[in-house]
Amino acid sequence: MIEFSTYNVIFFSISSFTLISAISVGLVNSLMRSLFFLILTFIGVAGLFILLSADFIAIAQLLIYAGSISILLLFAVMLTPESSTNNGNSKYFLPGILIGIIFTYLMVALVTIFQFNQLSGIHLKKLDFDNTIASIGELLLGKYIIAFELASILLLFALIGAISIVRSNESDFLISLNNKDKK
Amino acid sequence: MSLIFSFIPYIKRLIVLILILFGLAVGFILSKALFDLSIYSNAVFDFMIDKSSYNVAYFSSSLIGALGIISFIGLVLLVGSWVERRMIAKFQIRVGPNRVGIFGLLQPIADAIKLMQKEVLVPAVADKLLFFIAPVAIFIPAILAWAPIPWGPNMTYLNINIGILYIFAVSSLTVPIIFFAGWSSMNHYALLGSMRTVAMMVSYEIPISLSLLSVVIITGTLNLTEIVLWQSSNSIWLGLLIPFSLFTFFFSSTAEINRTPNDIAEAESEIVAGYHIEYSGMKAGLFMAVELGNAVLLGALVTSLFLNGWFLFGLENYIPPYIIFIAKTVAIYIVLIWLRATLPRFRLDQLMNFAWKMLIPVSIINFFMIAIETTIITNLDSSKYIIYLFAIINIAVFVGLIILWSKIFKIDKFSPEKIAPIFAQKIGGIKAMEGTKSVD
Amino acid sequence: MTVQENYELNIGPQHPSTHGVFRIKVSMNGETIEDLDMIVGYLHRSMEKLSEERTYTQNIPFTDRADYLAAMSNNLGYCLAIEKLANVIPPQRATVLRVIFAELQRIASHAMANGTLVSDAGAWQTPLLYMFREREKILDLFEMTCGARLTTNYMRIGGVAFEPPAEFYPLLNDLLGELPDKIDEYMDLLSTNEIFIARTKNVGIINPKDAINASLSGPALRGSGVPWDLRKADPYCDYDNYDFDVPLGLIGDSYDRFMVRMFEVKESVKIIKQALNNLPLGMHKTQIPLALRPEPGQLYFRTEGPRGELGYFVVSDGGPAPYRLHIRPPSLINLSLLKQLAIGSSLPDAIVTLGSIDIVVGEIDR
Amino acid sequence: MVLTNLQVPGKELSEIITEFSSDSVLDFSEDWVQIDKSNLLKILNFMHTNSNIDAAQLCNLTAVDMLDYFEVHYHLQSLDLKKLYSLKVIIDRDTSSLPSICDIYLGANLQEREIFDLFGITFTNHPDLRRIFLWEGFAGHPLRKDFLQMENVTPGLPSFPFEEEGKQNR
Repeated sequence: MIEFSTYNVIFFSISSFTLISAISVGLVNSLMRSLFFLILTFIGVAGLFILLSADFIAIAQLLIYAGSISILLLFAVMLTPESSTNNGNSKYFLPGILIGIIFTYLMVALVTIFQFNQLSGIHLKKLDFDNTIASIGELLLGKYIIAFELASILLLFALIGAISIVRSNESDFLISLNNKDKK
Repeated sequence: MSLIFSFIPYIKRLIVLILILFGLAVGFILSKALFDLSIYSNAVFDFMIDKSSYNVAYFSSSLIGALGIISFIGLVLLVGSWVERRMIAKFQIRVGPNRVGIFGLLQPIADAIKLMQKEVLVPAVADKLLFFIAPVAIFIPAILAWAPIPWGPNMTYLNINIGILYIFAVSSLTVPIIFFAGWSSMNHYALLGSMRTVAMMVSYEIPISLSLLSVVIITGTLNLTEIVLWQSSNSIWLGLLIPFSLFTFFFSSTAEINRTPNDIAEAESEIVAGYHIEYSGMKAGLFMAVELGNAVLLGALVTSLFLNGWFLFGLENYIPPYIIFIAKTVAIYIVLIWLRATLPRFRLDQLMNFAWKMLIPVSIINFFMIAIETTIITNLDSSKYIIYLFAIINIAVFVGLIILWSKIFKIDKFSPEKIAPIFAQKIGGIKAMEGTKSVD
Repeated sequence: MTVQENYELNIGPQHPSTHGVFRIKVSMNGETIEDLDMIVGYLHRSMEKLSEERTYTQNIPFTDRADYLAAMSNNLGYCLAIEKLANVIPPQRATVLRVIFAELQRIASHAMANGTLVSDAGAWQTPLLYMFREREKILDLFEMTCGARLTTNYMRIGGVAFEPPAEFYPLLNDLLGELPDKIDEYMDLLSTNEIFIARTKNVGIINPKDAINASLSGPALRGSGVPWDLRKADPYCDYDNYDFDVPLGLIGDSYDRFMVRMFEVKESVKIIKQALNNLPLGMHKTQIPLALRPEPGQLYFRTEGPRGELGYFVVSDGGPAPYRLHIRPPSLINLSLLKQLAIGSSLPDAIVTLGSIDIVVGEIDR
Repeated sequence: MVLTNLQVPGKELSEIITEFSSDSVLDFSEDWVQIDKSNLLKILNFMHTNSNIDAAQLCNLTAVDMLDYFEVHYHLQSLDLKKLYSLKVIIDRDTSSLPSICDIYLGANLQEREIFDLFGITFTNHPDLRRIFLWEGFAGHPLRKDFLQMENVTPGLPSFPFEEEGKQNR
């Protein structure tokens, strides 16, 4: 039996908000609207993180997913032809449903296998990080320095790769232009 | 008798003088009682915790703080537009709103009533849901971002350790909302405006974060209150210590909040109003109000990050600190108005070039310099004078870098003599031109 | 496979930068203009047809309404054309008064043109209102003289309608005294403003050959560096007796057109000062027959209006009304190159180019 | 009979043109020269390129309805020589077509469109011959002298231009 506390009220309202918007992502026809609900889902997830006393991750969620990834998706949608029209008759409908069912099963399995009591917000609160961000910083630049550096190198390579892909196309283009001029 | 009549034009000024004196007197009397507003919230908390549970007490006392901030924003929205219009009128040699109420002070209320009475038109092809939600939703980040602003010693509503990140995260939510506003209008001008906004905001978030990173690394905290306290304990304003960060933050923020000279997202001479072209009535009013609120928010942020918050050379012990804070905020807001009244607008590509080719590289260099300086400061015992030295070095480097960059990109100042027209010696066509031509 | 579609944007008929009911349908690829179509005619009143039903004198008010920002210049051109056709010789005093008013109108018109250009470049109306400060004074002088500010209807065939009142001259002298300083003030504000230079320099470059071939005239032609001013080339109203210079642009961009207008204002001040010094006494108007019937014939007469060559082509069949009256609209013909200039440039550049060409829709459509 | 300051007298101009193309000058008076419609392009090209005439700019292009025929007036000017040339072409009311001079003078584009709109004179080879002031489908050409006496035409707007029946509300 779930007890009626402020924490639970807030938790259930936020999670129902998140769930409803997550379901709406798949249900609405317009791609833009589903993107809008996706952003709402991101914000709801950030709220859940705050309930878990993970303020840094919550803010990172807002900053990266709701603020930046959504912009990326916006551009992706803008580059999609007929982005505003009815997307209900997609040919990916059945595969999507299948993948959804598999993921639901996995999630339910995870929830039932793991003991979440130790990881819930109240228990985490008892651990009492006085300054989450300082602890995260010390961990990242202390214990997990190699992982951090590797991640940064990976990102650097991704950045350079993206630039070089663009530049190589451009140089091809320039070469073809030059050839045209010579002819 | 005529002497009395000759004073009539000055009666208005006399009233202003009397009002100011009266305000000062009342302020002096009240400054003791209203020195620290947080005590009232605490008193409510103490009162409620006896009567009910912790949660209710916490909720009700925090509600009071939130109401305080929201009422301040409401006041800003009411008075701000009047201030802006009067100021710009002064710049433009006209009078400005002066009909509704004394000095036209009630003009914003009249405007709001007019806007509310207007019919809200929705384009037939618009995406109704997003079109309706956008002007409402844009208010949320604009108000949420006020939470961690430190108004005074104990007057921070949300004193979290990640204050800067919080503001940054919340304000980044504006981008998709503006995009949805433009896209759902199904208007090419609106779409153009929202695409411009998104492109510009994505570009200008990088220099903003780099400049804020300099602030964070030198103060060693993300907490806005602690940043203010660091400045007062080292007795220097961060704006003087890292002038380039101040410039980058201020300039980039004007791009983020669509103020002149970077208001290309709603450039009225090009794309009429940009993303909110199709909005009418109070919906358009909401966008305008948010724009104004964001301008004041920028003032508050610059004040707490770079201008030493509520401290002003010991004056904060005598008058309420939040008054000093608001005064500094309003000063920054007036600078924004000044810019708006004076400068033409950049073009989109010029702004983008400026962000990517000038602000970002120079910010990175600036950031490395400040990292080195920070290590020196933290490893020295008496850091007070070395900070002043660094301030001078930073200003010199700031100027040097700008000169260097203008050399790299070959931006030479147009000398007025070089581009002034020449005068014809002979009237005629192309042949006569060859006689007069003396340039290039 | 990438699908690239251009989208259409209607700049106007209601747009802050079209300066009237004027529509440009542009086809854009991102921010770049790929195609452009001008659509005019929203203000078409068919003045040329209407004027065939009215006497020569009754047609003067029409010319006010053609270019409503330069009514005096339009009046002057029309009256000079009819005088030439009907062989009416105006008194000397009227000629000098006409010069004074035409040049005042040029100052007012250029102030408006440059102010709106800076507004188009994005300055929030401050330069526009600074320019309006002087324009207001000039319009006050007009009002004092003929009772109207915009549609003056001041010139008459054979002179001017009214003698300026006595208080006109001291006010005009005050204005002339302070105008050069005020122009320097604008120049301080704008001509060395980095943002303004960045927005207008090298934008909308018209090379001189194209400018001549596309029949450009006025500041748009002189901005390209072509020394052509009808006041010097084909003097009317004894303009050859006045000492003034013709400012020329360097490369023909929007900035040059702006600066040419600025300097032309200074030259106009010089002309008005000389005219005031040489203002002869006498009648301000000759008596002409009530029903003026010029001999059959035709005439193309042009003057240098604020926007360029303002021509009147009049065909008379000996009747009391012109058989055909054609107004050569400099605003319309200066737009000939807009398409070539705008294609390939970005939308803000096209707006600045349009602003620097300085159109008046009343004159385009007539 | 009325000559402006810069205008080249018709006699002088007709001699120059006759020298170039002997039979193209049909008539001339003191201030205008009437040339043959078929030789128009050739003569204008000659005047444009010849440095002694140097008609670099087309000042003005307009038409007059003379009830039986149309007169189209070309006012060309030389900036260097400070001269104004006045040419005139007479065309039929029924066929009313002329070669376009847009290739020689860019500035003729809009003026020819204006004449097409208001007089109904078609210009062959014009790059973009559409009505300019009035909308497509406007009945008649208002500057013709018989515009108001046209049958079955009432001046004024029957409905808003481009407005289709029953499509007023989208």
